[in-house]
Amino acid sequence: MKLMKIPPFKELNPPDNLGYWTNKKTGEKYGGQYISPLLIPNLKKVEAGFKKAMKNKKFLAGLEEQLVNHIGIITPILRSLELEDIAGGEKKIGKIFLKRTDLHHDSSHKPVSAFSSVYFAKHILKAKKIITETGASMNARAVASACAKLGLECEVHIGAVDAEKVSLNKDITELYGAKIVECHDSTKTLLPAMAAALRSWQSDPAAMYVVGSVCGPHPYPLMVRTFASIIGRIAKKQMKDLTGKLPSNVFAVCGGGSNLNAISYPYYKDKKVNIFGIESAGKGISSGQHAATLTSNAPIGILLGARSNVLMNNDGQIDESHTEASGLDFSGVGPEICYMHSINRIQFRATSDKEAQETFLMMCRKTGILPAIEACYVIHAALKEIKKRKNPKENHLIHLCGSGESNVARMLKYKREHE
Amino acid sequence: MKLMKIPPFKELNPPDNLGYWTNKKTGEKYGGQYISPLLIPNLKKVEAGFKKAMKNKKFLAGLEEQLVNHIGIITPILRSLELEDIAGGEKKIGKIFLKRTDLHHDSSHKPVSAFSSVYFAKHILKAKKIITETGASMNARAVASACAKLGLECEVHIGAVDAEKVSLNKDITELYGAKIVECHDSTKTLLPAMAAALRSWQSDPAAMYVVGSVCGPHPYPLMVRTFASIIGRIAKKQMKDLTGKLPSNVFAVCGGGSNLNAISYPYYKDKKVNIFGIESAGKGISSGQHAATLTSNAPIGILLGARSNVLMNNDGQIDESHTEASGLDFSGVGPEICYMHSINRIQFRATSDKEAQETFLMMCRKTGILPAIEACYVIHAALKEIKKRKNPKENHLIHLCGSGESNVARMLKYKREHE
Amino acid sequence: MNKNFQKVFANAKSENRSCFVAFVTGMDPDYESSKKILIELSKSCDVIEVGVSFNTSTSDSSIIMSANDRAIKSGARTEKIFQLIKEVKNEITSDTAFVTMGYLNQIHVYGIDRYIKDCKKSGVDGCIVVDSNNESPEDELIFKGLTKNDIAFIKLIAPTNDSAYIKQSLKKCSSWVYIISYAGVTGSKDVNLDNVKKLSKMIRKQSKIPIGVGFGIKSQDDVKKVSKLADLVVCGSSIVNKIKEGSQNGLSNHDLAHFVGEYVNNLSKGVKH
Amino acid sequence: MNKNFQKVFANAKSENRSCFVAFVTGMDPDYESSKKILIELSKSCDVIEVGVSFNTSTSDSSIIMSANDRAIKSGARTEKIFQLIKEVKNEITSDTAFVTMGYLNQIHVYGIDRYIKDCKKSGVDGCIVVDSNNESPEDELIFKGLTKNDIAFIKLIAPTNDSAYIKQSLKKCSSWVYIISYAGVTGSKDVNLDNVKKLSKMIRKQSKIPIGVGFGIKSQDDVKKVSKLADLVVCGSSIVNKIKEGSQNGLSNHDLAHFVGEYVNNLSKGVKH
Ligand SMILES: Cc1ncc(COP(=O)(O)O)c(C=O)c1O
Ligand SMILES: Cc1ncc(COP(=O)(O)O)c(C=O)c1O
Repeated sequence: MKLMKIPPFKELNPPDNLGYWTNKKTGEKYGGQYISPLLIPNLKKVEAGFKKAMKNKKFLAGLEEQLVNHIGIITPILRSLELEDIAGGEKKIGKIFLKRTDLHHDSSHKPVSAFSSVYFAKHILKAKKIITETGASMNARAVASACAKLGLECEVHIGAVDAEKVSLNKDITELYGAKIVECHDSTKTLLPAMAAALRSWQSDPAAMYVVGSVCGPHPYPLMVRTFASIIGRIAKKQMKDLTGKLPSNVFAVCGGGSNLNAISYPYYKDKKVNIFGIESAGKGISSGQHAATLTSNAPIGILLGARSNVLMNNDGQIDESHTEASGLDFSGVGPEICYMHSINRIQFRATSDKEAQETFLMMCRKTGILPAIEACYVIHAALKEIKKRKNPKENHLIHLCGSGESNVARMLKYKREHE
Repeated sequence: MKLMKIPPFKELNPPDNLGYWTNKKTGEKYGGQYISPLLIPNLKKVEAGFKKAMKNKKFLAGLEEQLVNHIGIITPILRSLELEDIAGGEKKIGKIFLKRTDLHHDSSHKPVSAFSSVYFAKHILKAKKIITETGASMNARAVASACAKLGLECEVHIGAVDAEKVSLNKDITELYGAKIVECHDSTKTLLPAMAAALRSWQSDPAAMYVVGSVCGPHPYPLMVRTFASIIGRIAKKQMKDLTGKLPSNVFAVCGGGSNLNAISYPYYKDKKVNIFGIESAGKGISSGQHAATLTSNAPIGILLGARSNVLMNNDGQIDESHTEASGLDFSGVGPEICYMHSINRIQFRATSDKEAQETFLMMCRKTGILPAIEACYVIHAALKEIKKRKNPKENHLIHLCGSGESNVARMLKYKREHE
Repeated sequence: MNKNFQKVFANAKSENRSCFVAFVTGMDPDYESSKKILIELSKSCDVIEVGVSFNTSTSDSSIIMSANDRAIKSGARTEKIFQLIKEVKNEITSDTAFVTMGYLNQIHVYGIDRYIKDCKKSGVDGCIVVDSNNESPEDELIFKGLTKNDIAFIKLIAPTNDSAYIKQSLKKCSSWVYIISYAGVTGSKDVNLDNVKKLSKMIRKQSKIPIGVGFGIKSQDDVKKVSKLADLVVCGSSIVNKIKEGSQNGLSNHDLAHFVGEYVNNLSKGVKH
Repeated sequence: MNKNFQKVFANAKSENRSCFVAFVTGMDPDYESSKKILIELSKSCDVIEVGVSFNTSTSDSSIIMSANDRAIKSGARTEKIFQLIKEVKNEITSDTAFVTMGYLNQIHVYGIDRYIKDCKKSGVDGCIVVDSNNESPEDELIFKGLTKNDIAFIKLIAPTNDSAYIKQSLKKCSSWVYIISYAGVTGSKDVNLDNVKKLSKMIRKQSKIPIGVGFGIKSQDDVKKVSKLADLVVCGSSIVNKIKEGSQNGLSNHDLAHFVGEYVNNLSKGVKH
């Protein structure tokens, strides 16, 4: 059933042929394809396939149909009077809208790009197997679900330390039939698991690697944001229908950057729309225990195949990030987002773990929504910014990018300890 | 944003003034209002309010807006090629469609009637407090969420035995700020908790009682099914848009009957549409360990204020039901459903716990959907019936009434033990 | 009016006092104890309400629910309660009237006609059916059956009921009417005399039927206060609590009956104006 | 061609054999041990690849990742590896050529120009940068810098690379080219001779550059087989495993170096045709 005509994808910010976004002022490049020659052919295949796919009307229509009817991408935009009241009331601060991608199949924005990537692997690359990695398993769950539905084998690499943690999403990944491979390298967390997934792909070029965010070597950042941008395209149209105009401010949390990229992409050329990316300040940026790559002015490095801002020490060893939100626990940010930051098109803010946790409790109690803890970082920062702006003519769009079932145990403990 | 025009409610099967549906052939009555005089005024208030509400355009429009944008009721209908293949292929058995109410806010069909009831309590009855009961907390979670959003106090009665079980939904209920009252009466499970909730309402007539299914004294069965029928009205229109016609068969699971009532209601007068209600046969009907009130031909009794079929012993003591699916663990069925069963408009089947568990694993692995265990009872029975019918011209509509996050722990244990 | 109730009211009138009504759950904690308790209570009570336990009752307090649980565990079922009342009635010498108090489901399962027949056979003088809706077909059948058999149909009226409801109830009510003193569950609050006055006034406008009052009456003093306003004063939860206390303390049947009997005897003195 | 490599190839040619290349992670398990190991290996190896540890490498096997972990724990950083190579070179008498093997991020952070300058200063004869894309601006800078300083830029070529890619690589490749014998990670499979033959043929069409082969070569026998097809034979994982074994067994620096040296000496004999 056709609920709405989804605006087709339009390329607004193409990288160059090598997958770089270049800041014209500084000459700084973001993206690229820094990887062992073993993976170059795999990437070229994905690159060529992706180009073909984006011109293949049958593929695009088939994918859209599945996204609409299986993932349920036509989620509502909810005007939140409760948040408006908290920020000072509509008359003072304008209107607040929540894009409800928490209502997606598998409860976050992730399934959109995950399903699209697996659908692409099946129909364009004719792959029979998917390789991916995971930290907190939001991505793994989404990829495993897509593989189950589309009949592909699914191999998930997870750090042994992460694998030992109680995780609803990991359990669901297993129920979806994925093969879970524990990685005992290095810190035994997300980064070595990502490396392990890439290495596994090295050995198995017939498989396809799927990444959980707008990261990795070209064409992954381009491909993931292109697939994910359907969220933003729908939201932009919905906002237009609802308010008759563009939102003044768009807010999204930023781990790797996929949900920020997804919602903000269609506004890149609408210069009047402010875009805010929110990172996790963890225990505070000055503590060093955070995941605020851009807000903390992390230098540029080459991580997992791409040039982008990276948390690392002065020898180039990647630093681990620290945050309550496992979905934000990543030491880099996708290259296009870094580029957007470098040209000041996206402004960055950071929310501490404590602020996010309090926001989580507030959301439950005042709005009846159980948000993913990741989404609480953006809600907190958005409310702060909205209060500061104090402009009743503005419409604010916040990406509520996930549902918090997997955060319940920790958050209930927090609630009981702090109330 | 208006995604579709939702067909307005039309009364197709009104009970009489006292809340009875009467089987004209047998003279048997279902429903009514069997309750202490202490609760009669409370019920009269709800009854009058409900009548008023259904004529109040502003109320109905406001409610619909919230259901669309907060609960996300315009969920897709997914054609499942995977299930068609399992049943023998489209060419043999026709097309299978899943109504995806698992994609609702709070992950089941329940939030539709729960939110509607609380919205009604706030805007029509001007109540400040909601009283409800819960077994596995799917209902409690939905009611608590609505109360949080609408700013009402929420009191949830739960049997002490149920309260001790690990329950994601109970934890979420607590996060939503509900006051959870443990009930130590009798079996310390759902039935005494329901009685406790009703008693609490006796003491607090300014509050409103909300029931978790199409049960309880008049006007609850009527009100809940009327609110919930928006699911069916949307689905009927979607099926029409998708296939150009009515479905041949509609399948839904039946605990208290709310999701069955919700999806099947709009087809009551479409005699060509077969309606199937599926109960839990637990360990087998002959074992006595089941929740298959209608399939096991349970006699008529008076339970929680209404005349309906009831699992009970020959002294009229209510028997506990037994099933893996906590959402189906109830000793009665709503009166309208019993009536529909008595006139043969709805046919009943039962699925065993084991069959449902196997279906759960199958759904995860073959469709990439994590269904509520409750939904697995209907999927199993539907596939069986569809295979038997072997009619390629038929379209089958299955109500996928919930998502299985809260079943993950038990099901993963089952999977590991049985594979 | 039921003949036994006629006697009961005449006795009370002759002593210029209200009637005292005790509630106990039948077969709490077991058949034999319950029998002895009822016999003992008959010495000081004008009326005894015997609860027929229902495991899913919608209006009983937790105190009475747990009495129900104890009784059901001891094998309480409708026919056993009839047997109990019959045996007690055979042994006592007072005119004490016996009323069953229960929920409709059990009567429905037992069969309404059979239930009324067995009431008659076992000497039950009146019936309270907590959840029998005045407008239900069952209520009509019960009303007709009881009336035909000269058994009282005692209706409950709550402070929140309107005059239309009261009128409807009084139409079917015989021997006496039971006023619930507050909106809540038995034993949860103190008796509300204002409600009683208001309700009595409304009832008196329509009928001369004797008025009983229950809910929240737990001391001789409460009984005294209420007896000034009512023809019958009902004590329930506090007596049920005594039974629980006595049986938890391991008293023998005999001692338990005396323990409870003494307590009730003391309460019952409150009805003397 | 880098002068040291000229000597290395000349020596081998004079002995009618291929060159033997050992890979070890620099500073595994620590600075002093590593230094002794390198000195020891220089006695039997024509070339030593010294791994510069990167904690998030995308192409190393778990064996090498854990060597990296050990090294980083012992304080490995880029400048330390330069110091190590410099000190080793100062102490050895052979013509053994030294190659750094690492990932671009560290070179980028170190500064490409500074990196090349320090290569020169410490006597590094060649560089392998696993993830330096031929088409990236960094690759261009590294290529130019190394060329200017007469340091070999050793490119990796995989069996899955097409001729265009090979051509592109060969353009920047100097002293020798490194063939990866199979699509996989180091040490995970057996050396694939068919791939080697195919790739050699493709390379030979375009260039006369000496060809090295690595991945999956773990015994003298493997070395023998490969030496028939290649100018350089690279052993890595099995040597790294020996280091781990020896240091886990608590050998002293000195003993560890001999333990590993002996093992490598034995392997290296395979290059004699
Ligand atoms: C709900 C949710 N939001 C946000 C993120 C952050 O990822 P990204 O910044 O790539 O959208 C995650 C990652 O798992 C997530 O699960
Ligand atoms: C997902 C789900 N389906 C079905 C049911 C059964 O209830 P009903 O038959 O009233 O729809 C429940 C009850 O909690 C439920 O949670």
